[in-house]
Amino acid sequence: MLSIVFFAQTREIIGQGELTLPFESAFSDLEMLRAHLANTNDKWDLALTRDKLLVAVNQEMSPWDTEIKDGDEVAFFPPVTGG
Amino acid sequence: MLSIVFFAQTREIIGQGELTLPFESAFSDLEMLRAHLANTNDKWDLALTRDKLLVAVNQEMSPWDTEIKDGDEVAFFPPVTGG
Amino acid sequence: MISVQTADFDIATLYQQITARENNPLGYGAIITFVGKVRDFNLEQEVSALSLEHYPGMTEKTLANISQQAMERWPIATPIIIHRVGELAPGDQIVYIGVASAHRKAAFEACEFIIDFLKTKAPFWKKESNADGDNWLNERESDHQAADKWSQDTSE
Amino acid sequence: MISVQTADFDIATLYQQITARENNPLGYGAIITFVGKVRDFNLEQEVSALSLEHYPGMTEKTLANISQQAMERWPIATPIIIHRVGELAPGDQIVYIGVASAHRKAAFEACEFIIDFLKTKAPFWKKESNADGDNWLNERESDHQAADKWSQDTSE
Repeated sequence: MLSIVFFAQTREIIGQGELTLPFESAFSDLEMLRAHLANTNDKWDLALTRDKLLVAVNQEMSPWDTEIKDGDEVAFFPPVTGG
Repeated sequence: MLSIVFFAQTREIIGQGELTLPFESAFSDLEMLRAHLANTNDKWDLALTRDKLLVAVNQEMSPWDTEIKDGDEVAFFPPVTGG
Repeated sequence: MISVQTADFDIATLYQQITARENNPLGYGAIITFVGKVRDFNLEQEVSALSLEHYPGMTEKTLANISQQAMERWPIATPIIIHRVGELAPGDQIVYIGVASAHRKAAFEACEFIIDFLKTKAPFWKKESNADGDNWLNERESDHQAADKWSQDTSE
Repeated sequence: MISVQTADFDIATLYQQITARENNPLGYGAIITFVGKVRDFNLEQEVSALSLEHYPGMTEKTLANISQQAMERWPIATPIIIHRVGELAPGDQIVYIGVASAHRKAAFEACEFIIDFLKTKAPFWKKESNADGDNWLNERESDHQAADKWSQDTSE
Protein backbone atom coordinates (compact mmCIF):
# COMPACT_ATOMS: atom_id res chain seq x y z
CA MET A 1 0.00 0.00 0.00
CA LEU A 2 0.97 3.60 -0.53
CA SER A 3 -0.04 6.21 2.00
CA ILE A 4 -0.84 9.51 0.28
CA VAL A 5 -1.26 12.78 2.17
CA PHE A 6 -2.18 16.29 1.08
CA PHE A 7 -1.70 19.62 2.82
CA ALA A 8 -2.91 23.23 2.65
CA GLN A 9 -4.47 24.36 -0.68
CA THR A 10 -3.80 20.95 -2.20
CA ARG A 11 -5.78 19.27 0.59
CA GLU A 12 -8.56 21.86 0.39
CA ILE A 13 -9.09 21.56 -3.36
CA ILE A 14 -9.00 17.77 -3.26
CA GLY A 15 -11.33 17.81 -0.28
CA GLN A 16 -9.53 15.15 1.72
CA GLY A 17 -6.24 14.92 3.63
CA GLU A 18 -5.24 11.34 3.04
CA LEU A 19 -5.88 8.10 1.26
CA THR A 20 -4.25 4.73 0.80
CA LEU A 21 -3.70 3.13 -2.55
CA PRO A 22 -2.49 -0.37 -3.48
CA PHE A 23 1.01 0.01 -4.92
CA GLU A 24 1.24 -0.62 -8.67
CA SER A 25 4.22 -0.59 -11.00
CA ALA A 26 2.14 1.70 -13.24
CA PHE A 27 3.09 4.52 -10.88
CA SER A 28 6.58 3.61 -9.79
CA ASP A 29 7.87 7.16 -9.65
CA LEU A 30 6.49 10.40 -8.26
CA GLU A 31 5.55 11.95 -11.60
CA MET A 32 3.65 8.80 -12.59
CA LEU A 33 1.85 8.76 -9.26
CA ARG A 34 0.98 12.45 -9.57
CA ALA A 35 -0.42 11.93 -13.08
CA HIS A 36 -2.38 8.90 -11.91
CA LEU A 37 -3.96 10.84 -9.04
CA ALA A 38 -4.60 13.96 -11.17
CA ASN A 39 -6.60 11.73 -13.47
CA THR A 40 -9.23 11.16 -10.76
CA ASN A 41 -11.29 14.22 -11.69
CA ASP A 42 -11.03 17.93 -12.52
CA LYS A 43 -10.51 18.98 -8.92
CA TRP A 44 -7.67 16.53 -8.39
CA ASP A 45 -6.21 17.58 -11.72
CA LEU A 46 -6.26 21.24 -10.60
CA ALA A 47 -4.89 20.45 -7.11
CA LEU A 48 -2.07 18.35 -8.52
CA THR A 49 -0.94 20.68 -11.31
CA ARG A 50 2.78 20.21 -11.26
CA ASP A 51 3.54 23.93 -11.40
CA LYS A 52 4.60 24.89 -7.86
CA LEU A 53 3.50 21.55 -6.38
CA LEU A 54 6.01 19.99 -3.98
CA VAL A 55 6.29 16.35 -3.06
CA ALA A 56 7.88 14.44 -0.20
CA VAL A 57 8.57 10.71 0.08
CA ASN A 58 8.71 9.38 3.61
CA GLN A 59 8.78 12.97 4.88
CA GLU A 60 11.71 14.08 2.72
CA MET A 61 11.32 16.61 -0.08
CA SER A 62 12.05 14.67 -3.30
CA PRO A 63 12.44 15.34 -7.04
CA TRP A 64 9.71 14.15 -9.42
CA ASP A 65 11.77 11.30 -10.87
CA THR A 66 12.18 9.66 -7.45
CA GLU A 67 11.14 6.00 -7.54
CA ILE A 68 8.61 4.89 -4.99
CA LYS A 69 8.01 1.50 -3.48
CA ASP A 70 5.31 -0.34 -1.61
CA GLY A 71 4.87 1.06 1.89
CA ASP A 72 6.05 4.60 1.11
CA GLU A 73 4.31 7.70 2.44
CA VAL A 74 3.95 10.31 -0.31
CA ALA A 75 2.89 13.87 0.46
CA PHE A 76 1.78 16.55 -2.02
CA PHE A 77 1.67 20.17 -0.98
CA PRO A 78 2.18 23.76 -2.14
CA PRO A 79 5.34 25.79 -1.40
CA VAL A 80 5.86 26.20 2.34
CA THR A 81 5.15 29.53 4.05
CA GLY A 82 6.00 29.09 7.73
CA GLY A 83 8.18 31.18 10.00
CA MET B 1 40.25 76.33 31.17
CA LEU B 2 40.56 72.93 29.61
CA SER B 3 39.07 69.97 31.34
CA ILE B 4 41.20 66.86 30.84
CA VAL B 5 40.00 63.34 31.66
CA PHE B 6 41.67 59.94 31.50
CA PHE B 7 40.18 56.45 31.44
CA ALA B 8 41.19 52.80 31.95
CA GLN B 9 44.94 52.03 31.64
CA THR B 10 45.67 55.66 30.80
CA ARG B 11 44.01 56.78 34.04
CA GLU B 12 45.71 54.03 36.07
CA ILE B 13 49.22 54.78 34.84
CA ILE B 14 48.81 58.53 35.30
CA GLY B 15 47.29 57.92 38.72
CA GLN B 16 44.46 60.40 38.38
CA GLY B 17 41.25 60.65 36.41
CA GLU B 18 40.98 64.34 35.71
CA LEU B 19 42.58 67.73 35.87
CA THR B 20 41.95 71.24 34.66
CA LEU B 21 44.50 73.32 32.86
CA PRO B 22 44.47 76.98 31.80
CA PHE B 23 44.12 77.07 28.01
CA GLU B 24 47.26 78.20 26.18
CA SER B 25 47.91 78.71 22.50
CA ALA B 26 51.05 76.60 22.99
CA PHE B 27 48.75 73.56 22.87
CA SER B 28 46.07 74.58 20.45
CA ASP B 29 45.62 71.14 18.90
CA LEU B 30 45.32 67.65 20.35
CA GLU B 31 48.81 66.49 19.43
CA MET B 32 50.33 69.58 21.05
CA LEU B 33 48.26 69.05 24.18
CA ARG B 34 49.22 65.38 24.33
CA ALA B 35 52.92 66.25 24.01
CA HIS B 36 52.60 68.95 26.66
CA LEU B 37 50.98 66.53 29.13
CA ALA B 38 53.39 63.69 28.29
CA ASN B 39 56.18 66.03 29.29
CA THR B 40 54.97 66.04 32.92
CA ASN B 41 57.02 62.98 33.91
CA ASP B 42 57.93 59.42 32.83
CA LYS B 43 54.58 57.95 33.87
CA TRP B 44 52.60 60.53 31.94
CA ASP B 45 54.90 60.03 28.99
CA LEU B 46 54.24 56.29 29.07
CA ALA B 47 50.49 56.70 29.57
CA LEU B 48 50.21 59.18 26.72
CA THR B 49 52.32 57.32 24.15
CA ARG B 50 50.48 58.08 20.96
CA ASP B 51 50.55 54.49 19.74
CA LYS B 52 47.01 53.17 20.31
CA LEU B 53 45.97 56.18 22.40
CA LEU B 54 42.56 57.59 21.50
CA VAL B 55 41.34 61.10 22.14
CA ALA B 56 37.93 62.74 22.30
CA VAL B 57 37.05 66.44 22.32
CA ASN B 58 33.77 67.30 23.99
CA GLN B 59 32.93 63.60 24.03
CA GLU B 60 33.54 63.00 20.33
CA MET B 61 36.38 60.86 19.05
CA SER B 62 38.72 63.23 17.19
CA PRO B 63 41.87 63.08 15.04
CA TRP B 64 45.14 64.36 16.50
CA ASP B 65 45.22 67.53 14.39
CA THR B 66 41.89 68.74 15.80
CA GLU B 67 42.14 72.28 17.14
CA ILE B 68 41.00 72.85 20.68
CA LYS B 69 39.67 75.95 22.34
CA ASP B 70 39.16 77.32 25.80
CA GLY B 71 36.39 75.41 27.64
CA ASP B 72 36.82 72.12 25.79
CA GLU B 73 36.75 68.76 27.53
CA VAL B 74 39.53 66.52 26.25
CA ALA B 75 39.65 62.79 27.07
CA PHE B 76 42.57 60.42 26.57
CA PHE B 77 41.98 56.67 26.67
CA PRO B 78 43.04 53.33 25.23
CA PRO B 79 41.07 51.48 22.52
CA VAL B 80 37.57 50.62 23.71
CA THR B 81 36.67 47.06 24.71
CA GLY B 82 32.99 47.06 25.71
CA GLY B 83 30.15 44.87 24.55
CA MET C 1 15.69 21.60 21.12
CA ILE C 2 12.85 21.44 18.62
CA SER C 3 9.18 21.96 19.37
CA VAL C 4 6.12 22.30 17.13
CA GLN C 5 3.25 23.30 19.37
CA THR C 6 -0.08 25.06 19.57
CA ALA C 7 0.81 26.64 22.93
CA ASP C 8 2.47 30.02 23.18
CA PHE C 9 6.12 30.17 24.30
CA ASP C 10 7.78 32.27 26.95
CA ILE C 11 10.96 33.94 25.75
CA ALA C 12 12.35 34.28 29.31
CA THR C 13 12.09 30.52 29.90
CA LEU C 14 13.66 29.78 26.51
CA TYR C 15 16.48 32.22 27.24
CA GLN C 16 17.18 30.36 30.49
CA GLN C 17 17.29 27.11 28.54
CA ILE C 18 19.64 28.38 25.84
CA THR C 19 22.10 29.63 28.45
CA ALA C 20 21.73 26.66 30.85
CA ARG C 21 24.83 24.57 31.30
CA GLU C 22 23.28 21.35 29.99
CA ASN C 23 22.48 23.04 26.68
CA ASN C 24 25.49 25.32 26.56
CA PRO C 25 28.31 23.34 28.23
CA LEU C 26 31.03 25.78 27.18
CA GLY C 27 29.19 28.77 28.63
CA TYR C 28 28.98 30.60 25.30
CA GLY C 29 28.30 34.26 26.04
CA ALA C 30 26.81 35.59 22.78
CA ILE C 31 23.10 34.84 22.54
CA ILE C 32 20.99 35.78 19.52
CA THR C 33 17.26 35.24 19.44
CA PHE C 34 14.78 35.69 16.66
CA VAL C 35 11.05 35.97 17.31
CA GLY C 36 8.51 36.16 14.50
CA LYS C 37 5.04 37.47 15.36
CA VAL C 38 1.77 37.78 13.50
CA ARG C 39 1.66 41.31 12.22
CA ASP C 40 -0.24 43.31 14.77
CA PHE C 41 -1.69 46.11 12.72
CA ASN C 42 -1.34 46.14 9.01
CA LEU C 43 -1.91 49.56 7.49
CA GLU C 44 -3.05 48.17 4.17
CA GLN C 45 -5.36 45.43 5.27
CA GLU C 46 -6.57 44.31 8.65
CA VAL C 47 -5.55 40.72 9.37
CA SER C 48 -7.97 39.26 11.86
CA ALA C 49 -6.53 35.76 12.27
CA LEU C 50 -3.86 33.41 11.01
CA SER C 51 -4.11 29.66 10.77
CA LEU C 52 -0.96 27.54 10.61
CA GLU C 53 -1.05 24.03 9.18
CA HIS C 54 1.92 21.67 9.20
CA TYR C 55 2.97 18.16 8.24
CA PRO C 56 3.41 16.38 11.58
CA GLY C 57 6.55 14.31 11.66
CA MET C 58 8.18 15.85 8.62
CA THR C 59 8.18 19.26 10.32
CA GLU C 60 10.15 18.03 13.31
CA LYS C 61 12.56 16.06 11.08
CA THR C 62 13.17 19.09 8.88
CA LEU C 63 13.80 21.38 11.85
CA ALA C 64 16.16 18.84 13.44
CA ASN C 65 18.03 18.61 10.16
CA ILE C 66 18.35 22.40 9.86
CA SER C 67 19.55 22.56 13.47
CA GLN C 68 22.14 19.87 12.76
CA GLN C 69 23.38 21.65 9.66
CA ALA C 70 23.79 24.87 11.65
CA MET C 71 25.79 23.04 14.34
CA GLU C 72 28.08 21.53 11.72
CA ARG C 73 28.65 24.88 10.08
CA TRP C 74 29.15 27.15 13.11
CA PRO C 75 30.57 26.64 16.64
CA ILE C 76 27.25 26.97 18.45
CA ALA C 77 25.39 25.31 21.32
CA THR C 78 22.28 23.27 20.46
CA PRO C 79 19.82 25.79 19.00
CA ILE C 80 16.28 26.14 20.30
CA ILE C 81 13.63 26.18 17.57
CA ILE C 82 9.95 26.60 18.49
CA HIS C 83 7.20 26.95 15.92
CA ARG C 84 3.52 27.30 16.69
CA VAL C 85 0.69 25.79 14.66
CA GLY C 86 -3.09 26.18 14.77
CA GLU C 87 -5.09 29.37 15.17
CA LEU C 88 -3.23 32.59 15.91
CA ALA C 89 -4.30 36.19 16.40
CA PRO C 90 -2.60 39.46 15.42
CA GLY C 91 0.39 40.10 17.68
CA ASP C 92 0.75 36.43 18.62
CA GLN C 93 4.20 34.89 18.62
CA ILE C 94 4.76 32.32 15.84
CA VAL C 95 8.38 31.26 15.88
CA TYR C 96 11.40 31.43 18.20
CA ILE C 97 15.01 30.68 17.35
CA GLY C 98 17.71 30.92 20.00
CA VAL C 99 21.42 30.42 19.32
CA ALA C 100 24.41 30.73 21.66
CA SER C 101 28.04 30.88 20.59
CA ALA C 102 31.36 32.20 21.84
CA HIS C 103 31.41 34.39 18.73
CA ARG C 104 28.61 36.80 17.98
CA LYS C 105 29.15 36.60 14.23
CA ALA C 106 28.67 32.82 14.34
CA ALA C 107 25.54 33.22 16.46
CA PHE C 108 24.06 35.87 14.13
CA GLU C 109 24.80 33.78 11.05
CA ALA C 110 23.52 30.50 12.49
CA CYS C 111 20.30 32.14 13.70
CA GLU C 112 19.66 33.76 10.31
CA PHE C 113 20.54 30.51 8.51
CA ILE C 114 18.00 28.60 10.62
CA ILE C 115 15.13 31.01 9.99
CA ASP C 116 15.99 31.31 6.28
CA PHE C 117 15.91 27.52 5.89
CA LEU C 118 12.86 27.09 8.07
CA LYS C 119 10.99 29.56 5.83
CA THR C 120 11.77 27.62 2.66
CA LYS C 121 12.13 23.97 3.78
CA ALA C 122 9.91 23.27 6.77
CA PRO C 123 6.37 22.14 5.88
CA PHE C 124 4.27 24.90 7.44
CA TRP C 125 1.51 26.74 5.61
CA LYS C 126 -0.12 30.00 6.68
CA LYS C 127 -3.67 31.02 5.93
CA GLU C 128 -4.77 34.56 6.69
CA SER C 129 -8.32 35.59 7.44
CA ASN C 130 -9.46 39.14 6.86
CA ALA C 131 -12.57 41.02 5.80
CA ASP C 132 -12.26 39.59 2.27
CA GLY C 133 -12.17 35.97 3.45
CA ASP C 134 -9.42 33.40 3.77
CA ASN C 135 -6.18 33.44 1.83
CA TRP C 136 -3.35 30.97 1.78
CA LEU C 137 -0.14 32.99 1.80
CA ASN C 138 2.12 32.75 -1.23
CA GLU C 139 5.74 31.80 -0.95
CA ARG C 140 8.05 34.78 -1.23
CA GLU C 141 10.88 35.02 -3.69
CA SER C 142 12.88 37.00 -1.10
CA ASP C 143 12.78 34.00 1.25
CA HIS C 144 14.24 31.76 -1.44
CA GLN C 145 16.95 34.28 -2.21
CA ALA C 146 17.76 34.46 1.51
CA ALA C 147 18.08 30.67 1.75
CA ASP C 148 20.04 30.39 -1.50
CA LYS C 149 22.70 32.82 -0.34
CA TRP C 150 23.87 30.29 2.28
CA SER C 151 24.92 27.86 -0.47
CA GLN C 152 26.95 30.51 -2.26
CA ASP C 153 28.42 32.18 0.78
CA THR C 154 31.81 30.66 1.52
CA SER C 155 32.73 32.99 4.38
CA GLU C 156 32.60 31.66 7.92
CA MET D 1 16.09 53.49 24.29
CA ILE D 2 19.61 53.77 25.64
CA SER D 3 20.72 52.87 29.15
CA VAL D 4 24.13 52.57 30.78
CA GLN D 5 23.58 51.07 34.19
CA THR D 6 25.12 49.02 36.99
CA ALA D 7 21.87 47.09 37.53
CA ASP D 8 21.14 43.84 35.72
CA PHE D 9 18.47 43.84 33.01
CA ASP D 10 15.52 41.55 32.47
CA ILE D 11 15.21 40.32 28.90
CA ALA D 12 11.46 39.62 29.27
CA THR D 13 10.77 43.24 30.26
CA LEU D 14 12.94 44.54 27.43
CA TYR D 15 11.19 42.26 24.96
CA GLN D 16 7.85 43.74 26.05
CA GLN D 17 9.26 47.20 25.49
CA ILE D 18 10.63 46.49 22.04
CA THR D 19 7.29 45.11 20.90
CA ALA D 20 5.12 47.70 22.72
CA ARG D 21 3.10 49.96 20.48
CA GLU D 22 4.73 53.18 21.68
CA ASN D 23 8.15 51.87 20.66
CA ASN D 24 7.03 49.88 17.63
CA PRO D 25 4.09 51.86 16.19
CA LEU D 26 3.90 49.81 12.99
CA GLY D 27 3.74 46.50 14.87
CA TYR D 28 6.89 45.12 13.29
CA GLY D 29 6.87 41.36 13.74
CA ALA D 30 10.54 40.34 13.37
CA ILE D 31 12.42 40.83 16.64
CA ILE D 32 16.15 40.14 16.98
CA THR D 33 17.92 40.39 20.31
CA PHE D 34 21.58 40.10 21.16
CA VAL D 35 22.77 39.45 24.72
CA GLY D 36 26.44 39.42 25.63
CA LYS D 37 27.41 37.73 28.89
CA VAL D 38 30.60 37.41 30.90
CA ARG D 39 32.06 34.07 29.93
CA ASP D 40 30.87 31.63 32.53
CA PHE D 41 33.57 28.99 32.48
CA ASN D 42 36.69 29.47 30.43
CA LEU D 43 38.56 26.24 29.79
CA GLU D 44 41.90 27.98 29.48
CA GLN D 45 41.77 30.36 32.37
CA GLU D 46 39.27 30.93 35.13
CA VAL D 47 37.90 34.45 35.03
CA SER D 48 36.72 35.37 38.49
CA ALA D 49 35.41 38.88 37.87
CA LEU D 50 35.09 41.58 35.29
CA SER D 51 35.11 45.31 35.88
CA LEU D 52 33.61 47.67 33.33
CA GLU D 53 34.63 51.31 33.20
CA HIS D 54 33.05 53.89 30.91
CA TYR D 55 33.10 57.58 30.01
CA PRO D 56 29.82 58.91 31.39
CA GLY D 57 28.09 61.20 28.94
CA MET D 58 30.17 60.22 25.92
CA THR D 59 28.94 56.62 26.23
CA GLU D 60 25.28 57.61 26.03
CA LYS D 61 25.94 60.05 23.18
CA THR D 62 27.83 57.39 21.23
CA LEU D 63 25.12 54.78 21.72
CA ALA D 64 22.40 57.28 20.72
CA ASN D 65 24.40 58.10 17.61
CA ILE D 66 24.81 54.40 16.69
CA SER D 67 21.09 53.87 17.26
CA GLN D 68 20.28 56.84 15.02
CA GLN D 69 22.58 55.57 12.27
CA ALA D 70 20.89 52.16 12.39
CA MET D 71 17.43 53.78 12.10
CA GLU D 72 18.55 55.81 9.09
CA ARG D 73 20.00 52.76 7.40
CA TRP D 74 17.28 50.16 8.05
CA PRO D 75 13.49 50.31 8.47
CA ILE D 76 13.45 49.47 12.18
CA ALA D 77 11.67 50.59 15.33
CA THR D 78 13.71 52.47 17.95
CA PRO D 79 16.36 49.98 19.11
CA ILE D 80 16.90 49.18 22.78
CA ILE D 81 20.53 49.29 23.86
CA ILE D 82 21.48 48.46 27.46
CA HIS D 83 25.08 48.22 28.66
CA ARG D 84 26.14 47.49 32.18
CA VAL D 85 29.14 49.01 33.96
CA GLY D 86 30.83 48.30 37.29
CA GLU D 87 31.70 44.94 38.81
CA LEU D 88 30.40 41.81 37.05
CA ALA D 89 30.76 38.11 37.77
CA PRO D 90 31.07 35.13 35.39
CA GLY D 91 27.73 34.45 33.71
CA ASP D 92 26.45 38.00 34.29
CA GLN D 93 24.72 39.79 31.46
CA ILE D 94 26.70 42.73 30.05
CA VAL D 95 24.89 44.07 27.02
CA TYR D 96 21.46 43.85 25.40
CA ILE D 97 20.45 44.98 21.95
CA GLY D 98 16.87 44.60 20.74
CA VAL D 99 15.70 45.49 17.24
CA ALA D 100 12.26 45.10 15.63
CA SER D 101 11.51 45.37 11.94
CA ALA D 102 8.96 44.19 9.41
CA HIS D 103 11.85 42.42 7.66
CA ARG D 104 14.00 39.92 9.47
CA LYS D 105 17.06 40.66 7.31
CA ALA D 106 16.88 44.34 8.26
CA ALA D 107 16.50 43.42 11.95
CA PHE D 108 19.46 41.00 11.82
CA GLU D 109 21.66 43.52 10.04
CA ALA D 110 20.73 46.45 12.25
CA CYS D 111 21.30 44.43 15.43
CA GLU D 112 24.72 43.22 14.24
CA PHE D 113 25.61 46.75 13.07
CA ILE D 114 24.80 48.16 16.51
CA ILE D 115 26.89 45.63 18.44
CA ASP D 116 29.78 45.90 15.94
CA PHE D 117 29.85 49.68 16.33
CA LEU D 118 29.33 49.56 20.08
CA LYS D 119 32.37 47.28 20.37
CA THR D 120 34.65 49.68 18.48
CA LYS D 121 33.21 53.15 19.14
CA ALA D 122 31.55 53.27 22.57
CA PRO D 123 33.90 54.23 25.42
CA PHE D 124 33.74 51.12 27.62
CA TRP D 125 36.77 49.31 28.97
CA LYS D 126 36.88 45.84 30.46
CA LYS D 127 39.28 44.65 33.11
CA GLU D 128 39.40 40.94 33.93
CA SER D 129 40.48 39.54 37.27
CA ASN D 130 41.80 36.02 37.54
CA ALA D 131 44.34 34.04 39.55
CA ASP D 132 47.17 35.95 37.84
CA GLY D 133 45.83 39.37 38.80
CA ASP D 134 44.05 42.10 36.87
CA ASN D 135 44.25 42.59 33.13
CA TRP D 136 42.76 45.26 30.93
CA LEU D 137 41.41 43.53 27.85
CA ASN D 138 43.00 44.33 24.53
CA GLU D 139 40.98 45.51 21.58
CA ARG D 140 40.38 42.80 19.02
CA GLU D 141 41.24 43.13 15.37
CA SER D 142 38.18 41.01 14.54
CA ASP D 143 35.93 43.66 16.10
CA HIS D 144 37.43 46.34 13.89
CA GLN D 145 37.03 44.17 10.81
CA ALA D 146 33.41 43.56 11.79
CA ALA D 147 32.74 47.30 12.12
CA ASP D 148 34.66 48.16 8.94
CA LYS D 149 32.60 45.83 6.84
CA TRP D 150 29.52 48.08 7.32
CA SER D 151 31.29 50.92 5.47
CA GLN D 152 32.10 48.68 2.50
CA ASP D 153 28.85 46.77 2.39
CA THR D 154 26.52 48.46 -0.08
CA SER D 155 23.73 45.88 0.10
CA GLU D 156 20.58 46.76 2.01
